[in-house]
Amino acid sequence: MLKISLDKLDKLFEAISASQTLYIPVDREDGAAEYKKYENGMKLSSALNTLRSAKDFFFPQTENLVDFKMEGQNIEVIDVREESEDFVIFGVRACDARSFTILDKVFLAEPVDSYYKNRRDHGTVVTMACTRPTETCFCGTFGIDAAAPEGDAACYSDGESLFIEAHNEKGQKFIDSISSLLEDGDTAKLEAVRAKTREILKKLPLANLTTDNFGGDKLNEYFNSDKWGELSESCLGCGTCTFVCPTCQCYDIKDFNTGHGIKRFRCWDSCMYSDFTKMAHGNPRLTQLERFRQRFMHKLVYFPANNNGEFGCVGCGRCLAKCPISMNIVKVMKALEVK
Amino acid sequence: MQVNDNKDFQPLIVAFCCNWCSYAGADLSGTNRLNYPTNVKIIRVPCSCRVNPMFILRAFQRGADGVILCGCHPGDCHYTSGNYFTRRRMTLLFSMLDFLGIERDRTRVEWVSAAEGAKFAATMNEFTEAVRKLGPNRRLEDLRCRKQ
Amino acid sequence: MNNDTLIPYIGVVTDIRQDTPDVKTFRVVSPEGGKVFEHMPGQCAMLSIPGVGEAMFSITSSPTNKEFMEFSIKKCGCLTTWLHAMDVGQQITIRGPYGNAFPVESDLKGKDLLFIAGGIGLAPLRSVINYVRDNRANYGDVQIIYGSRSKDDLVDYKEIIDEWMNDTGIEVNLTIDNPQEGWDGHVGFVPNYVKELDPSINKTVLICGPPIMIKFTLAGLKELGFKETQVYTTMELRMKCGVGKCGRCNIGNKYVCKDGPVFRFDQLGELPDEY
Amino acid sequence: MQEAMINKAKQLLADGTVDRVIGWKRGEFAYDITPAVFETAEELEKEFVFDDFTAANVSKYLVKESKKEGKILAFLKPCDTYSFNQLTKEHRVVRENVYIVGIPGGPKLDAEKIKAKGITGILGVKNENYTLKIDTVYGEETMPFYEAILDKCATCKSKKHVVYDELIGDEGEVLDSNRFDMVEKLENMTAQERYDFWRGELSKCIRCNACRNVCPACTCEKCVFDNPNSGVENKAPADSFEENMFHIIRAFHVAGRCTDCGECSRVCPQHIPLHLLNRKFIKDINSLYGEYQAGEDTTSRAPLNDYKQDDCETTVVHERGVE
Amino acid sequence: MKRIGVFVCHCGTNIAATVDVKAVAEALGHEPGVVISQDYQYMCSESGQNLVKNAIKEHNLTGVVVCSCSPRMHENTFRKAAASAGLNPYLVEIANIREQCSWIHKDIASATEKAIILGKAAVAKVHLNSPLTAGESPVVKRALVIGGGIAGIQTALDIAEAGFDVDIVEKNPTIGGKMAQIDKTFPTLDCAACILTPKMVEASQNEHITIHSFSEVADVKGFVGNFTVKIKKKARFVDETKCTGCGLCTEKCPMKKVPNEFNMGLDNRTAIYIPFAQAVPKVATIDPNYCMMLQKGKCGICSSVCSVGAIDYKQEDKIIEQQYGAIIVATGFNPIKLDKYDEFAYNQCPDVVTSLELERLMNAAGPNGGTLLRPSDKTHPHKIVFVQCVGSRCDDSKGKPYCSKICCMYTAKHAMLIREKYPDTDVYVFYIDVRTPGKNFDEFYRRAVEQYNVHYIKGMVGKVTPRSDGKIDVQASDLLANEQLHIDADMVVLAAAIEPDKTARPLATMLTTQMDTNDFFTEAHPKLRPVESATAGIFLSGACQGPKDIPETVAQASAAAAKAIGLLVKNSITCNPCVAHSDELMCNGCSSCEKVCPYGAITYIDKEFRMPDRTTAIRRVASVNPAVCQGCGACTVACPSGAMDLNGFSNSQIMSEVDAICK
Repeated sequence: MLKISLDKLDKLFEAISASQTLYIPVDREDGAAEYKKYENGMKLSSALNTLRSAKDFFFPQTENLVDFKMEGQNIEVIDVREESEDFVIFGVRACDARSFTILDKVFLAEPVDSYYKNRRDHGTVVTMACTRPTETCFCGTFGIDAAAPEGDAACYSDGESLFIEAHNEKGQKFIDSISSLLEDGDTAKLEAVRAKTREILKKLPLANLTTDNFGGDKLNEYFNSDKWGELSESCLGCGTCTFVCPTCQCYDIKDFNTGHGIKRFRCWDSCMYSDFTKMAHGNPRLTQLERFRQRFMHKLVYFPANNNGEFGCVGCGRCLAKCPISMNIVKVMKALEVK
Repeated sequence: MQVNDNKDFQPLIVAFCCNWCSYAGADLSGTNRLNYPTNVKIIRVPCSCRVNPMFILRAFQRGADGVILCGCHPGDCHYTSGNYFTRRRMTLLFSMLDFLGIERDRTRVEWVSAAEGAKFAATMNEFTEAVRKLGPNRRLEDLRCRKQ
Repeated sequence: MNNDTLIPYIGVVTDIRQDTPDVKTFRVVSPEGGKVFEHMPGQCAMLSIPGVGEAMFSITSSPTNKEFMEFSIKKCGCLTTWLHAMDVGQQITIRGPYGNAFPVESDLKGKDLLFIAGGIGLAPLRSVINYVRDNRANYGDVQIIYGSRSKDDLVDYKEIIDEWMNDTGIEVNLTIDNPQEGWDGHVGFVPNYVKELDPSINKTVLICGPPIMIKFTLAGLKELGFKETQVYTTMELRMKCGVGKCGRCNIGNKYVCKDGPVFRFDQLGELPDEY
Repeated sequence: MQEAMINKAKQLLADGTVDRVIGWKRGEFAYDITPAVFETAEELEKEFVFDDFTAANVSKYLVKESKKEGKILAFLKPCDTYSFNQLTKEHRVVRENVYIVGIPGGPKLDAEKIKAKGITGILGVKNENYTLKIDTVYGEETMPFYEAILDKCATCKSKKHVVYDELIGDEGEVLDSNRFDMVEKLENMTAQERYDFWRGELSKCIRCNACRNVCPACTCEKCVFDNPNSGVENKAPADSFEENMFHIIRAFHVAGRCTDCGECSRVCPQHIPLHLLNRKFIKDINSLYGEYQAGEDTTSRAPLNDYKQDDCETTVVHERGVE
Repeated sequence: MKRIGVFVCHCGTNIAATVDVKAVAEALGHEPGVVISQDYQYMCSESGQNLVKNAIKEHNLTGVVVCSCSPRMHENTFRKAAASAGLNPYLVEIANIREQCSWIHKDIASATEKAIILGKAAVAKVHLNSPLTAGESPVVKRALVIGGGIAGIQTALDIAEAGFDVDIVEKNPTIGGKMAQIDKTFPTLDCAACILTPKMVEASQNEHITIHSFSEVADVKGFVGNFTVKIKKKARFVDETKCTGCGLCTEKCPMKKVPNEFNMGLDNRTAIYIPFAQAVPKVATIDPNYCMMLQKGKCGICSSVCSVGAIDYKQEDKIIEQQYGAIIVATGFNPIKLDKYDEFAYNQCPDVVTSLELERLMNAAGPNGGTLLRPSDKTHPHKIVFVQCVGSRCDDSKGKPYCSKICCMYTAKHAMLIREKYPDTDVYVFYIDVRTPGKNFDEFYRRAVEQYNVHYIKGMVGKVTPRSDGKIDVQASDLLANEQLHIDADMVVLAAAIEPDKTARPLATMLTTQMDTNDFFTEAHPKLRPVESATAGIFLSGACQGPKDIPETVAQASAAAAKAIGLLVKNSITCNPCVAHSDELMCNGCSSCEKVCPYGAITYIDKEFRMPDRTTAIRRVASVNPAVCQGCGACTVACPSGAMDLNGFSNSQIMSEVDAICK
């Protein structure tokens, strides 16, 4: 496999960013990691994962869809779409990498969402294998191997060097663009590191969590479960879980009157919000119980029903860490599970 | 401090005036033909205490460069106590805006009675000039609303 | 870049008809003339006044009408109030068509049809009724049972009286909730009227109206011997995108905007009770 | 303490004083504790927890819970009692339906602070003489207890309960906290520095509404930010202005009502020090209109609903601090 | 979407000279919802109003914007016009393009641009206006007159004449006020007492008039048509109902060294006293500061001599509460204190007196029985210097910026009277200007100069120095002769400026009326509504509104009475519909709004609601009494959820104006 010494990462980043925009995870002052546009001198974060998920790159929290100009009785529609520039997201973890394939199933399904596709087409996802998973990780539950991430190209570290391999044409093109910095390397040590990672993964507290009892055919078992009341009781109805979630993709479309035109934009929405399904004459999901249930039923039952059994969760553990009252999908799965 | 005094900049000033004192004071400055800049646009409210902080932020969002709130002198409120509440609310709001690093001189409360046409004009001249010196409001604007 | 369904077309309102005190029917054409897009009966479109709101409305005109689309809209919220206040010549934005349609070219073909509507619920069915009238040979007998609060609240009353009632092979049964001066027709709620009329159980039923009416009518139909597989309805939920992505109209594994709004009752039964 | 609380709860349930108990429920890990309502002794035995991580303020749940039938036992820490009092004052809770047992306060631990040290794979956390022994997948780690406490506990204003029906443990005192230090530090910066500081912080906002939804002062039937007719409704920080607007107005709406419980900053997934905005208001109120602690009592007039004829003019803002 | 008509007024050239009105009409014609946009010479004229009315009918308008003068001027005019054309009057908005645009700007381009923006703001607002219907509230058919001087008496008499009950509250033991202290009145030189005292008696005898003498207004609540007033009847230690005013007690009272305020402290009275012979009510009052009985518990002579047993040493202040439909303020004036005028030696020399003191010195009921003698040595003065404008027309902080208006005339009167009665006395008058506008005023002044040879000298008195020989050295400059003068005067009379009574300021606060910086009450309109305050139901009578002589005061007093009667004859008045209202579904019941309401218009009710989950719940929600609410809007900002909003100035309306202005 091709590799580059870890102490030459700067060179690598400089080379990539010379030709296209590069985003890497960097450490913030408060200890959290976030993706930043690479500028010379930035250091790759050593954190396991970024606080916000990587979905922002393809599905940003807000984006302008279309503009309107109103003049008397007339309306002018202004298409504001522009061809995205090419960019690379470096250091995406296995869980987030999988989230893209889940988002693809929504946004690239007919009719294709051109806004999403535009960015997806121009973005190259370079993943990075995990070596130090943490207690909130449960990607294994969804069949994700943290030591072998997906993505257009993947990187692996053995502590000294960064190994890199392409998974598809886009990834290969990426590697070609930096090939001058790469050399062939021996993967023996790397394999040992990966094996060790896999050992740790097995020892994690959530390693035994399985999806065996969930799936598209489990609607009746779970929808009317009497557990929902207890589980949702302390839910604040905030949007933290949905907003840090790499696979949550519900959105709202809103108009903003700028004073000289109307901007129609879309923004993340949360099924946890009380007005998510509110209509002029009523709301089919009246209490937090129904809204709470929707989020988990969608990830564990409805989504697999429509997508050949694939679940709408990648086990990244962000909601486990971030929920203000520590209620999360793991607790829900464990409480609901009917064997 | 801004070195450049923004001579050519035409700030947009929104003035909320209470119906009983300051709006009448503004009228009086008109009756007496006391000039103040066209930059100032007055919104009539029944009492200064009707002005919600949201209105002030809204004005900044939409491109105002300065917001001034005028009411009856303390003790003279048509509704007895409205301007006392205004004073507390605005003191705290302005202090908060200052805390967030928004230029202090963009906001002001001035007590103008119905008899103080001259004070109204003078205040508006002075405030407009102060805001002109600050230049365009950039720290509390909504980029979407910026005029192209 | 390809056109995106989220970017709407412009429609011009060329005619506004006050149907009932709170329902107006709007005729919409493209600025160049003609329809903005083609659709099938039961499908919907997103209408919007930018800055005011955007909402899904069923297209009440029949696809066989090649000149324009019509929307019958009840005044109930911000956008609809705005629409009700506008004048002819106003442009609106329109995107679609969205959702599935009544299976007029498959399951309904050759069948005797029973339409049951309450109030504004006639709007989506009118599209099918006129489609059927225009392709009369493809369908069997048509019976329409339509009820409203009062005579004035019957949508498209003129068309019902002048056209539908004069068609051969169409039986129209009208009812209003309470007795009213100048009304010599049936008085009573739709579900009861359906039972009174005792329609043949060979008919395929298309039903649309307020949830409470649907609930009791369905129960009545079952009593009469109808099966859930014979009855179709069309649903309404809050929608934003219209293409099954924004997540709002998700019920179970279905998205009303994409997989609906037309459902057969046996399909609905499989969905969680959240509509 | 946990034992004493469980016993107290069981006793009160048994003798019919209360019908339900609100407290905290054990999670998957050492730290992921969820507020919960318990109805039986068995549930309490099995899942009730009170330890270094039970930081959540359960007062706000009482808005809903106290309106249900029957009486609920609430275990309130000193800081939580201030919130409860404030809610009582604003008629948001039904006092008669709540039996308050005052329990000792923090300091409570912040799992994020432990993780920020690079400690991952946490399996258990033990406090041994104010040194945390942290059992992880990668072996045992240690860190000083006080480096891992929540910010809100580091600037605790009071260990005294302002309302209770019964106390477990000893009553503490109002503390002379240094809670305004950071506000002061910011006040002494230049306007540009303050602007840059807040831009840096507020630009992190993802508008998840956790701060609002957890806030015991934010119990509006409908928040202006959710109300399409309010003119300020918005869902996403679509522009830097929106971030400012949301946080300024939110702080303004709770000004004079915020008890400084610190929950907003605790729950912020982006670690924005939102409490500083509230504290700025508290500090201003204290210095301009006289010492006022929201929630201290249920009768005093809130500073923004009050005035004195000789209050300072707004120009006071211009006259102090750094431009 | 509303159908809006825009009407741009030229106001002759008042607007049209600086604002391109055609361009304004044209620009606003393109605003959304505007179906007609016109300009006209005088929109407020009948034909202008007809233009609006016809347009409303013809174009089926649902909103009207008039770009004209200040809404304080003609908002009502256009609202009425709209109403007569069948449009709800509250669907009319005014864009103030005269006072706040054309009159203050000079550049046509920028003034026009601003006028368009103001018009757009009004259009944006009117889009959100809803039709409002005014409620009604009953009128209590009783008036309160605060102050029992000639203004108050006249107002009370006129109101009583119309058949309404009226109460006079007078802080002194007797009504009569300043006029009772005056000797003669200009320009007719008739005796003040002769014309005033019959009116005082008339007031006391009128069955509709109740006089609360020695009383003060303690609290005012309520609003036009329905004020609730607390009146404090101060303890006078004499039972008013028993006292016959025989005066025996005042003769017997041993405490005879009390400065007599009626005679400006120039002589003394007793501790129990009747201010003057014709006092109304003619009832004795004990001055507790001097009464031995009240101070030390020893004496009791008055009680023992009183044949009707009216003396009551245990009497206490009493609060009575009464409802009124209208309140007339007639608190009058006082001469300013001259403590700051050391140059006139007022405090040092007893022979330097104010004009009001001179009135008493010359009055037959005064300390010298009507003979003008120097207060110091009771000798006849041979040279008297009058100084005009003492404290009036000052630009320093010592005096008042305004002209006190009455001084020129009363000084001429004094000079003339002295010269008439004591032809051997020389009289000098130092003046800045002599102001004599008024019927027969200038003739009067000319008589003083020409017929009585009063020496009028245009100039300023620089210094007044009492000399050891009893003379007073007056240093002055004669501006016309351009020379310095020294006059050895026997007396100096200072025409002190007048100022509103000190009780006026706290009263204004209670009444929620406004005052100008000099503490004169502000009238609702300086020209067109001179006797009304801006607060509905509160009227202004006499010098509390500004300096006035007696004829003017009486004229204004009658005018105020007429206005008050106009209110009292109504059975009910239309309430302002621009009041607050609470959206119960959003109300938290937190009580914030109630705390800031100055009128107590907000109460809380427990109301049953159907919750979204189809259960019912009792919730505490705010409820506004629209008859009590005055529409200030304090509650709207105190309400965090935005449940409280204000008709006519709603959150969305104001925000839409902001948006339109900032566009």
